[in-house]
Amino acid sequence: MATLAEFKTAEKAWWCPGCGDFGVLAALQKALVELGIEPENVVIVAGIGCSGRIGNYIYSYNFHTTHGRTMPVALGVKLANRNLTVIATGGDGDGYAIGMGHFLHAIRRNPDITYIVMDNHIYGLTKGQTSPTSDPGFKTKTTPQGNLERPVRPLQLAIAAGATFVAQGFSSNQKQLVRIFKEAITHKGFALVNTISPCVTFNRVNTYDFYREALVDLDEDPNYDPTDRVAAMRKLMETDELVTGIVYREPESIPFEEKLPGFRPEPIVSQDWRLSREEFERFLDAYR
Amino acid sequence: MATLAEFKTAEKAWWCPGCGDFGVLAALQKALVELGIEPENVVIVAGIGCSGRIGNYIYSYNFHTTHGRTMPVALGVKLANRNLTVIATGGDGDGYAIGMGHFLHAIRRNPDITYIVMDNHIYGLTKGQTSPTSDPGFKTKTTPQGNLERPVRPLQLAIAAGATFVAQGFSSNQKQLVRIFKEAITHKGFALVNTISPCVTFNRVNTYDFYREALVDLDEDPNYDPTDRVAAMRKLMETDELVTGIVYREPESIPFEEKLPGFRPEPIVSQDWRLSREEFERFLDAYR
Amino acid sequence: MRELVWKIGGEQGTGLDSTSDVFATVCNRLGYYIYAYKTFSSRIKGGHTNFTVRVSTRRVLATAAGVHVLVAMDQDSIDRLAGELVPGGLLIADSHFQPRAPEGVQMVTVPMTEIARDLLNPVYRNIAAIGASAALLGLPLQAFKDYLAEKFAAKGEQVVQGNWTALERGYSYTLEQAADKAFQLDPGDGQRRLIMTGNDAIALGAVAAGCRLVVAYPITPASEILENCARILPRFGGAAVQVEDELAAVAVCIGAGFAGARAMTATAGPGISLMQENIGLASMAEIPVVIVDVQRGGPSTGMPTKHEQSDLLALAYGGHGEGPRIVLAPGTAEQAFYDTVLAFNLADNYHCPVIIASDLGLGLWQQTVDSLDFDRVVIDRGPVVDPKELEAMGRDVFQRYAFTESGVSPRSLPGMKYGQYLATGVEHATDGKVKEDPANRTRMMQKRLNKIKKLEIGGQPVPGILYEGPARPEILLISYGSTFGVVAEAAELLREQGHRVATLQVRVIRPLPVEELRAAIGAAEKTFVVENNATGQLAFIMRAEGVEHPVESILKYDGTLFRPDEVAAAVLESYKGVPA
Amino acid sequence: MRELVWKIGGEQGTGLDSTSDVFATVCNRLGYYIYAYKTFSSRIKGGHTNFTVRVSTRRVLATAAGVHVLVAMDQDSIDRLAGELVPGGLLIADSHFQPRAPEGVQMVTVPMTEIARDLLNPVYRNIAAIGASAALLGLPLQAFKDYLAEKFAAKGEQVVQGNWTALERGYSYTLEQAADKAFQLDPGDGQRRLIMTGNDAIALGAVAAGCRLVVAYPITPASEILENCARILPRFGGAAVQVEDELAAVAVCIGAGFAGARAMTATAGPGISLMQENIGLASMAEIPVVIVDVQRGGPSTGMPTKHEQSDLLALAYGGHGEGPRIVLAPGTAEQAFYDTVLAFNLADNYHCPVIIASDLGLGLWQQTVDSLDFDRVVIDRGPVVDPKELEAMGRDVFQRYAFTESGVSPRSLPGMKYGQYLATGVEHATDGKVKEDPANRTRMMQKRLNKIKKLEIGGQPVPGILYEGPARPEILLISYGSTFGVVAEAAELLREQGHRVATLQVRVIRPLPVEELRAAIGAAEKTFVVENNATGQLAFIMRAEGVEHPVESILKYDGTLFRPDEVAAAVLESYKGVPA
Ligand SMILES: Cc1ncc(C[n+]2csc(CCOP(=O)(O)OP(=O)(O)O)c2C)c(N)n1
Ligand SMILES: Cc1ncc(C[n+]2csc(CCOP(=O)(O)OP(=O)(O)O)c2C)c(N)n1
Ligand code: SF4
Ligand code: SF4
Ligand SMILES: [Mg+2]
Ligand SMILES: [Mg+2]
Repeated sequence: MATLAEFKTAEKAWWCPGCGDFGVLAALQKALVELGIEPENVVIVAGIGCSGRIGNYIYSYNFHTTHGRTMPVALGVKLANRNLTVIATGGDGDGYAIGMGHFLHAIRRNPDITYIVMDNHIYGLTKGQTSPTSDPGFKTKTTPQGNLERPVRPLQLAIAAGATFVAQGFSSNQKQLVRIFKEAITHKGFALVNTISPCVTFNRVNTYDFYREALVDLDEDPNYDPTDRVAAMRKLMETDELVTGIVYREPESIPFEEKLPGFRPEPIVSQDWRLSREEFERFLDAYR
Repeated sequence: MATLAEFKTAEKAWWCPGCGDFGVLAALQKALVELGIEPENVVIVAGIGCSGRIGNYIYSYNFHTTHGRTMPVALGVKLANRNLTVIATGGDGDGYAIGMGHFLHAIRRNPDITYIVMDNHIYGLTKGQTSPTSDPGFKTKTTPQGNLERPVRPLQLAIAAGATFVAQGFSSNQKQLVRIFKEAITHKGFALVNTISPCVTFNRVNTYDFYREALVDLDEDPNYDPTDRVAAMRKLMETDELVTGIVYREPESIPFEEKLPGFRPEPIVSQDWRLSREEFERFLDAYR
Repeated sequence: MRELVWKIGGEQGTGLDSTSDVFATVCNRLGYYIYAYKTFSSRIKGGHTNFTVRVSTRRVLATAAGVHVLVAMDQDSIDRLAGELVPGGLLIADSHFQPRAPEGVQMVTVPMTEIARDLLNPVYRNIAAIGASAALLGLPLQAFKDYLAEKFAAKGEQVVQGNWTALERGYSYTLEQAADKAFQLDPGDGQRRLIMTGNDAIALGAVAAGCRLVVAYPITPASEILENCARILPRFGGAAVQVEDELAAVAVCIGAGFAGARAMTATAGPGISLMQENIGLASMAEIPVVIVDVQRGGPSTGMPTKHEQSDLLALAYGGHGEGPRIVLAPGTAEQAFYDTVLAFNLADNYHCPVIIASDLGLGLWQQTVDSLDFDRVVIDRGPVVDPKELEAMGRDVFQRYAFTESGVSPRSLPGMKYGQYLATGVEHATDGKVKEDPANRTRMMQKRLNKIKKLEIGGQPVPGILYEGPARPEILLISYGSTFGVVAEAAELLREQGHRVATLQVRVIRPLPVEELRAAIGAAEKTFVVENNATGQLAFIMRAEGVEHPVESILKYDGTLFRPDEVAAAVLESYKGVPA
Repeated sequence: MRELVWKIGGEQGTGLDSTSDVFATVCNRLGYYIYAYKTFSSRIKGGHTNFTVRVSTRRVLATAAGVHVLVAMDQDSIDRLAGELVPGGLLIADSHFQPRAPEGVQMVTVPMTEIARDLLNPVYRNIAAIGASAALLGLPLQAFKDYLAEKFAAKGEQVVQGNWTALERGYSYTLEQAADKAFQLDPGDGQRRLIMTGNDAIALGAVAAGCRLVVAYPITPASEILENCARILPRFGGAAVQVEDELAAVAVCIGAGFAGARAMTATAGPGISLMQENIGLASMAEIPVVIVDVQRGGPSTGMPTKHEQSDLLALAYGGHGEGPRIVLAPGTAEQAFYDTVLAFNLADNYHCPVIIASDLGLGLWQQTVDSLDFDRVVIDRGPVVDPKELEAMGRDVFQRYAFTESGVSPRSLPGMKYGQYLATGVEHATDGKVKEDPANRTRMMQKRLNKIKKLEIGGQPVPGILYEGPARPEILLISYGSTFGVVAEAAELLREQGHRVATLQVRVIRPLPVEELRAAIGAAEKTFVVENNATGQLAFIMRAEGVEHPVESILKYDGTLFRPDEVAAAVLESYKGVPA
């Protein structure tokens, strides 16, 4: 079984000191170790953004895609090799602005992929523009007089789209985050973990302190039932999503790849692709 | 004031006999007439699909865009000329598959645009493939063994995204549809009207008869309060969206273009664009 | 007669497509060579459509100059199409609509609607039309009966009998009226060849090549590739997945390619435009992916149901920045099949996107294929590191993007221990890590761009052109895609007029076979490039890539394919006033 | 001395960008010509960055061959950059990090960190560095004081005083140590010129041209255009809107263009790839739209912070199908301003997309601009029908896509009675209705493609090239974009060596000024095309478009701009072994 050291790369993480993404990286590595997954069986599919660098620091197979396309790339990896643990990661811009369509369609499809969004309510890599999760009134380089749009509420959208696993973590609550990641990875189907990951350089509003005050831990609420979809939605609407923990989970979730007709349990990559002469001829018969 | 005849074009609608889109066309023309809007002040922005032809049959300004891009095109029209009545139309594939991202971002932005989706749970124009609203198990050319994905529930998504007006109509219930269209058009902000519009050629499951049975009319329910967001969401979750009527409406909605700082009430197109010599020099001073 | 052209016209959505398919398939089974094409619009029901089937004793791959037998299901079809009849051609019309034939046209009316009404099913009208056609073309009725029996076997005896009755009544009624007028087609050779479209051939080629994931978004005229695969792939443990758009479609395939599977997407122009960014990702991260473009009228939505070859520049050079792409251009269904197998082998050997530039004519029209050879289908998975060697190396040793002589670096696949690396669309070092240093950048750019300068598979060069005819021709006709068959026939027509003609089909658009083109054009007195677009894109690329010899473009961009006689006429036109 | 080069290196995120900006702006105010550029990476904090400012008494628009004064804020900067110092060049280093200079390099250490510490604000370290630099370059301190006072006026007296103290202490400390070593720059002419980047100039040009909607998605190196406009446009009743992606960005602009406003989007390569489909829509539906591409290293994400000119093919021909696009290529901030005004006028007059091909060097580097002329800014809204005439016509008479001699058809705008029409990306008739008939298709394609064959505004042809130098040169250097300034200096260098050199800047990439290029190249003994890409895209396009004369490509694609001496050396290299 791999150790934490084995999941690290020689490269030093290049984020700004204090960036929330450090915590996401640490928790993810820890979760993978605790789950006993081997590094060579992990594929991190990352978007473009500060957050998208996360794959550079994990000793796994890593695919740094184009901005916004993590979801379809991750689906392709999973369909090609069902044995892999596929984790998609990226920023709030990557996932909820340019990637919004793919995000919701991935949910509808429900492949066995974990999606970790490192949500800092800002565009970090491009140096401080409004993100789809930015607060109303938030001032950035592109909204010097304040953001005018209603923020994306990813957890509500996910539930409305039929998600089978929806959670929210906070980069500085490592213990909970590791637990959530482990549950998300073991969930059979698509698992969204929106992870609050403050940007200390460009977002002076949604800070660690702000979240420490604001977030309510659902996991600690004995009356909260994360398998009740309607209740989950109500909770999210009432709290404006300022919660952490596992918000919703569908126990009977069947992943997309298990539903595909005729799709073999053996990964495509290790199958013998050649047709027999008989198969080939049977094929051609349809065109005779 | 324009008559119904004035809203018609010489072109004969080319849809299959019995297509639901005829009803949408008729109701929309009627609503425009009843609202006393002049044909030259209406812009129909249509997507690609059978539904996308609707603009061809309305004597208004019409823009037939590329597949999936009605939302941003309509926003551009509205921002250029705030005096226009801008109505975006298209199919379920156009709006909820390729156009999903734009759809939700349009809602967040809330410009004063009406969006009529002609939802037939199928791809009509490309001759019968699965659409994002297709039922699970529905057999089409691309899912010969049945659709595996959870259908898009546009009304829930819209509410989760912060929509200020959400309604559902049924092409064969003209009276209600005209009323909904009128309310949607007069709503100050983005108004979604998902309109059930059966495809008689490629969808033999979601037929007129099916809907006549299944749909519940919310407008007739005196206990239903369309200004209660949480209740609206619960209702949609419970009924699986098999409802018609105005599902949600936010009375205080302020359209995007009214929130833009400094944005003039006078349409851009009719403004004098020249800078004065003084303005120009003041401009340059920042670079001296 | 060695060839007859049959055409049927009527309303869209009335089953004429399957009528034409029955007619073409039976003729194919009789041992004729078939080329079957249609005119249609985006409208689903209503509006005119027509189907043409060339039935010949030799291979034909181009639209016909005239029609021998025209079947009209409405007056509109007569008005539109009767002018295409050759002298002596026959018009068959459903008597139900009281057809009026233009002056000088011989018409046979057949009570098709009545026949169908008697049999209580309106689709039999079309079957009666086939019976009538068989009579006038001198084709054996039994072959049609056999095929219909086979086709409707699952629907039960009664349906088969109904079809037979309609067929026979159409046949005998017509013979009674016009036995004297009937054509007599030379008998077919009875060989059971294949009949398929380019879209069929590409789906088959993909499955044969080991592709187990076909991921696409519906679009005319490419949808059939996804639809075919949705039927076929589950039988082989694979999957065809319709996704939310083309941005997703190509990205899923790239993800699968990274993980080691063979994946393909198929689209038309609008989808290609949307895929440009991710095609660049595959170029940059050196990931195999196969993309099919069935070209149609552009730009924008353009003419979705009309033929064009106007995406070449977009396919070969359309993305931002500069990365390797291979572009193949099959001209026949047979070539499309083998090119698809080749595309996967090239992708896996060159680690880059491989695009198959098909077109509507090739994609949708049915044609006879002599045979497809199982033994020619070889799967060459290209350079992949040996997992054992990797393990022996230990951690952090393997260099995914090692500089090699060929520019191709063996890859590891997820799951292989110590093969871990970063695949990224950002510039990177040999280990995959982001690196923007100038010297590394220059070398990496050269590595990627140079690796596709010459293509070979299994030590064999991939032919860039197909040349036919004399070595020093008077006239050289250059084609690609479905103009291939047109140009072959145009060459015949010109030869019949005493010209020394050669033809050259460009099989690879990128890397363009510059030397071969130079040599061939250099040896010809006059060269014509025949293309279905407005700007002469192949000629443009030829000049740009360094084929400096002057060529003349013959262009057509009205949504229809060239007819061979049009090409021949354009060639002769260019000689006018010029001393021979 | 007539020119000095100043450079500062340190860690990203430590405020060096604004330090360099202060230095460059003050020098500009002193009446020097400035060219200021930087090296940076995507990383936000940490990692090396450096800024170079050329300060000259004549116009300079290219990176410098050597550095006179290097300010090092860390040892890393010394190690990386000291090699760039010219003989006699000076290194200024913060004494805090105990700098070690390489052998032979003269170093002056200044206690910058201590000065800042005394003043209780770490940013004063950079101000102290400026003071030290002023001392060694022989620049008047007062000018810096004035500028800092102006810049920090809003922040209060105390901040201004703090800045002044840091500045003075850096200055006097340095003078004491190294008065003898200081350079003496010839005095500036005191003229107050402008200093701006290409991105600044484009934002200004757009507002001046009447653009009231700028809609974009952030991307390096184009974001500043949106950000600038977000500050400026609200003052003029317009809006800058950040949307969800580039697909949306260009679509919003097209919607606005249809409705009669002037709208612009700005992006880099990845965004251009995503916009291809909708650029085709604007071509097809004949809608004005202006698109800026600030090119960076490609393909895919490529090198987001590095310069390149590799999108030309994508810009000019990258979409599926064939439609009109105009592509302008400014080479200086001044040209960028006027080209942006021109772009809007062309879009409104030719009813098609107009693309401004900028590049990272032009977009981000600051340069001195002599002045921008208010009177040269003319808004020409192009052919729009008169609403009164429309009303007089009545319903269904107006033909939006009427065939005209120029190919451009006057348009109506929503709101005009009886101007109603259908704008569509599908092929259409003159009234806009969908029509796929072959004859109409051919004519419509010709209408759209031919209208941009020659460009003119207000009866004046739009110059396609800018030629400087003798009419029959020995050497002709062709450039575009920000290689313009490089080539101008390279030509000087070559002239100094006795060569007869001319330069030609290609100002319009599409429609390419083929005749002008032919004439110029035909008259030159030898022609070089200087480009920052790997495949020689301009030369490729020139050959393709019919400029048949041989040219040599000088290419660089390592993410940095050419230095003039590199270009000169490459030219001379090509003469080696060739008898003159
Ligand atoms: C197609 C495209 N558009 C724009 C960009 C520029 N870009 C890079 S990252 C980014 C957004 C970063 O924000 P986010 O996704 O929230 O990630 P963060 O940096 O905050 O972690 C953008 C717009 C790009 N790389 N590609
Ligand atoms: C980029 C792009 N991809 C695909 C298509 C092909 N296409 C045209 S309409 C359509 C979907 C039609 O379905 P829908 O939007 O539900 O409209 P309907 O025909 O059912 O009214 C598709 C996939 C296209 N025109 N452009
Ligand atoms: S800019 Fe923000 S998100 Fe990016 S590395 Fe720095 S702190 Fe993290
Ligand atoms: S195919 Fe369906 S959606 Fe299209 S016109 Fe016919 S009935 Fe309507
Ligand atoms: Mg972010
Ligand atoms: Mg539909």
